[in-house]
Amino acid sequence: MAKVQFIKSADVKPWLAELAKEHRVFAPSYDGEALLFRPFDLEQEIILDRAATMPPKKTVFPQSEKLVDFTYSKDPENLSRVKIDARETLPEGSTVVFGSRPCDARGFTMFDRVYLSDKNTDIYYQARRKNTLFITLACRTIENTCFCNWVDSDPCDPTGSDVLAIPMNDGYLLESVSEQGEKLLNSKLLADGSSRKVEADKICQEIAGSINNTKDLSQAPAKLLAVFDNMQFWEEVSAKCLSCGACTYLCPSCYCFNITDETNGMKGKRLRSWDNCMSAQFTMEASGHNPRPTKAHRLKNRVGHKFSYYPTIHGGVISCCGCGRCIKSCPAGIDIREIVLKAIDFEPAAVEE
Amino acid sequence: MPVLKGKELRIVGFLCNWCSYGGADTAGVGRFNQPTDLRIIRVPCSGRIDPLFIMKTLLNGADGVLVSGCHPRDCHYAEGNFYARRRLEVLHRFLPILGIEPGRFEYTWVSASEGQRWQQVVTRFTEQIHKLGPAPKIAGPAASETLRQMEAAL
Amino acid sequence: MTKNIYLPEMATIQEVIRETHNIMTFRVTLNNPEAMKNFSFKPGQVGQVSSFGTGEATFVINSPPTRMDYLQFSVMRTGEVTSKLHSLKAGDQIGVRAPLGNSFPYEDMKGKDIVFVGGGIGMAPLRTLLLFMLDNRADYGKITLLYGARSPVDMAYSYELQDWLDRDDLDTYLTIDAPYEGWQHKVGLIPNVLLDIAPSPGNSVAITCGPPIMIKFTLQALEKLGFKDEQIVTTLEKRMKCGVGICGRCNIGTSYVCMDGPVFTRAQLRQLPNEL
Amino acid sequence: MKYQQELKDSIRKALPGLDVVIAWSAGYDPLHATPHFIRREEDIDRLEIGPFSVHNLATYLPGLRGKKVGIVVKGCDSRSVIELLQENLINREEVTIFGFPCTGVVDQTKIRKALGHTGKVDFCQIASQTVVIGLGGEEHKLRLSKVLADKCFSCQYPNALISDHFVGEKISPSVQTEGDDDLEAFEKMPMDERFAFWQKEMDRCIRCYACRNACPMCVCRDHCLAESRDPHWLSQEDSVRDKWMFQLIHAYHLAGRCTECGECQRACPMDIPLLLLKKKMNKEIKELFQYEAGVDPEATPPLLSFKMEEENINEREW
Repeated sequence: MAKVQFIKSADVKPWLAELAKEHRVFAPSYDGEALLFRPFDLEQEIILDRAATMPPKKTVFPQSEKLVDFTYSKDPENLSRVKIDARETLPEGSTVVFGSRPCDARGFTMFDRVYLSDKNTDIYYQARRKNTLFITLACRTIENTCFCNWVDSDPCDPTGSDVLAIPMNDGYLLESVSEQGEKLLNSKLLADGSSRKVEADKICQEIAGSINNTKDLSQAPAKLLAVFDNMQFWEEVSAKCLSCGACTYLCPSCYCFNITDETNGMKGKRLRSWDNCMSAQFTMEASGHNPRPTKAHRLKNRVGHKFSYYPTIHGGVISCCGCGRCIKSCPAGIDIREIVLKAIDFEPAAVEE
Repeated sequence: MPVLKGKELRIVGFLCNWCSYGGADTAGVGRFNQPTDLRIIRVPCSGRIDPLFIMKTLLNGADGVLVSGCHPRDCHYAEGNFYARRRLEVLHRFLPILGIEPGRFEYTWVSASEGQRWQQVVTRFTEQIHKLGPAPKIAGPAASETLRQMEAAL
Repeated sequence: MTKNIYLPEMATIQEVIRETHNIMTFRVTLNNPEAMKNFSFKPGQVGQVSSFGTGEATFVINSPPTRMDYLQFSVMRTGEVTSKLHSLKAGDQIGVRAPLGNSFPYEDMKGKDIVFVGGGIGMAPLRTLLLFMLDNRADYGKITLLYGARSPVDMAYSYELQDWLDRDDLDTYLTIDAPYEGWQHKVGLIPNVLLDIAPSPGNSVAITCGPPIMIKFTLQALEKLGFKDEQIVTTLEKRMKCGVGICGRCNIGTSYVCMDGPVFTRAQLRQLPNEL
Repeated sequence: MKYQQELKDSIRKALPGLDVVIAWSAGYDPLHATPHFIRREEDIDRLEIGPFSVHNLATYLPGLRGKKVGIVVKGCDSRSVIELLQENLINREEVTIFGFPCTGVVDQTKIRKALGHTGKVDFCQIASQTVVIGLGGEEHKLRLSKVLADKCFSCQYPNALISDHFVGEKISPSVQTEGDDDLEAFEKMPMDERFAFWQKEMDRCIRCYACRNACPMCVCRDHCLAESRDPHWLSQEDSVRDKWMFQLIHAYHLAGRCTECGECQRACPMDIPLLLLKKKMNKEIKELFQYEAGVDPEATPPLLSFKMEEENINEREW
């Protein structure tokens, strides 16, 4: 049985300050004109009425992280021999993210299927994932770019979260989703909220009613494969693409990375850093051959991966959480929804010539 | 032996092979007393110096960067230093926008025979950097690691 | 404790062999004797070899699992990592993450005639399977090897070729692209020579590996000879980083070359979208 | 935009001789336009020009070499086209330029700042100098001059400087001074504050390189040294130093070439004030060499030439 608590709006900051004694706490606040999940600070204004510019992706999947530390040392017995000491560097400590949206938290479930699969476990990811708790805020405002309802989610979806917070007029109803989440709800600042559960459910229903019409994407995996070889299709939909990484880096479910070494004197580190399939270097082979030489090939992979390959591998789950950031932040205004729908509706021209 | 009192600062000099490096050599052979803060990087020509070398040096924590090449009209490659002059002047004027004091970077011309002039240039530039003091450093682990390495190399 | 899939085993280069002007072979052993003793792999599996400070690159383990004194990698100099590896010598330390990927379907090949068609550095993955089969000779039918390179000096494993030529239980054909003084073997492009040799497709499997252009025409030649898609096996190459299906760059549609490959039958390749 | 129909007609006439015409059409919501690639007659109807036509379409030209391309340009965009021509990065005979008198484009960041957030825009109407925006059922009125891009206030070239077809009447530059000169204000700050400012601003960079890819003059495209391992200018670390260094590389590679179109800053999803660096660079270039990029197709960029005696450089003074 989920634990249900209520917190008054005014108590949010004091509560986060309490949590910050035990965990690193992140909450959305402005850095310049960008709304980001930043380390909680009593002095900072927390902004909860709009979606953040960037999802809290860095909390579990840092932009760049150290996988291996290595040191070169001369063998004192034989100076021409260089010894190398390489060791792993695992992340420590626990993190609480406050104010993530259902789409943000659900994004990590796309990571989970790949990083914590039955074949392989990524222990760096695992360490962070296990120790990062999401207090997710249900969305009261549905933005023009939102389409979580197209991808089997909704504005009150608790998937991937530890606590779901439903915004009420005077505060938030906090419902635990996971056991770890339940432990976060023991503060004296919280009061029993079960009496307001009905009210909260009603709010969720209202929100669900206000969202744009859903679209059936069940045909997407097959249809995207069907247009795979139609380069004219992909050249047209990618014509305005600039091949930058804004869409992937702001995406809560884009999980690709690069591994590179950096050295400084006798010391160095192996880094895992964000990489994106929009970049030509992503698949560029040492020989100079590139299987995805143009932006059309690359955008095809991005859309294809999310709406076709991933669902085919992972039981039909679309690897997009519908947050719409790729649309909102694309410098060229590319709308991924448009591309997917276009592929679904695409009818190969009747046999030509 | 340092001419200036106190701690050495990190000053990097980019010197062209044909004139200024020779000038520095002449100063050395002539046993002219010079401050020892400067670390010299020899380049084929002042025209070879990408202004980004200087920016990277400064962002990595150098306290000052000095560039010296052949006098205009004396370039071993005829016109390398004419191009360099434009690039370096633009850089000189650009750096303050980053919060890097104008005096942290200077460029000048010293010929191979001008040992005396080299001594004056180095002394003057080193004094100028000491007056400015250590440059502000970028925060963060990556930057401090570089600084530590640089410290060890000095 | 879950294994760290990104932490390489430290290994020592035991021997470096210069094969050609741009190919070097490294024989390495894992530093941890326990790990070396327990190391097991199947022919065709690859490893991520790293020079710390430069990075990792993917190479097939081209020694067979039947000869475990060392693991052998042949490296053609093309990029940053391979150039660095070429500067290493016996005694130097490298990192190895292996085995990764799938392997040749050597179980399914039992009792069949085998045709190897290798070009240039593409001989490396064939070598592991060839030696494995020679070490388990009774399990396989007639074995034919066609190995081609641009010129005699571009032939890797030259020190082994005479043995292979001399063996009665192996038909070896060597070819080079253009006539060369003193060359006593075939001259001509691999696909043409293959058509000359004309191995029978009957109860055969053909395994081919080499540069893309050679593969393209070899597949056509095999088809001409009557080899069906299921009878042709080849290996794919992609830029790889993690090697374990996570980092996301080596996919062709739903298939990840690092996990589902590098070995594919032509029939499997036809199922994949066209993005080689 | 009153010349829209005229522009459509002009494109319709030229389209048969062209592979594609690049213009703008409506974007995903009433506040946004998007680049629009016209290949067929029916695509022309969706063309829209106006205050949301923010994108500098010249960015696409180098990638379309070898094709017959039509391009619709604002005055500022036309400077990028000229600069590309100056540097032989595009062929004049392959490009057909459609110009129109531009009365300014909006700055999305300013609108967002004024309204708090613009996630749910229902409608947007611009009548004379007022912008009316419907936001989640409420109506907001903004003065157009409050949300125009900064570059529009100091715009010297509202009409395309180069064009094959110009629709409408050429207008004269407006000499409004309502925009703040952020560079001047910035240069009043003490050095240590500037240094701290950049560290803070660059910290949120996600290295997506939208700034670079949106830049019409960043023509190295897939071969940028930001991602090169040899030479190894930048590490993959998430460090301010590397992020900042990249912006300096960008700024310096644009010295004497930047037309100040502002695409770098507009494209930045993190709203980092990148244009400031370019403005400073351009200011110094102008003072030193009396040169402005992208005005004269025959001119040589100042860092690609020299004079034996430079009038404005007194390096011997040091």
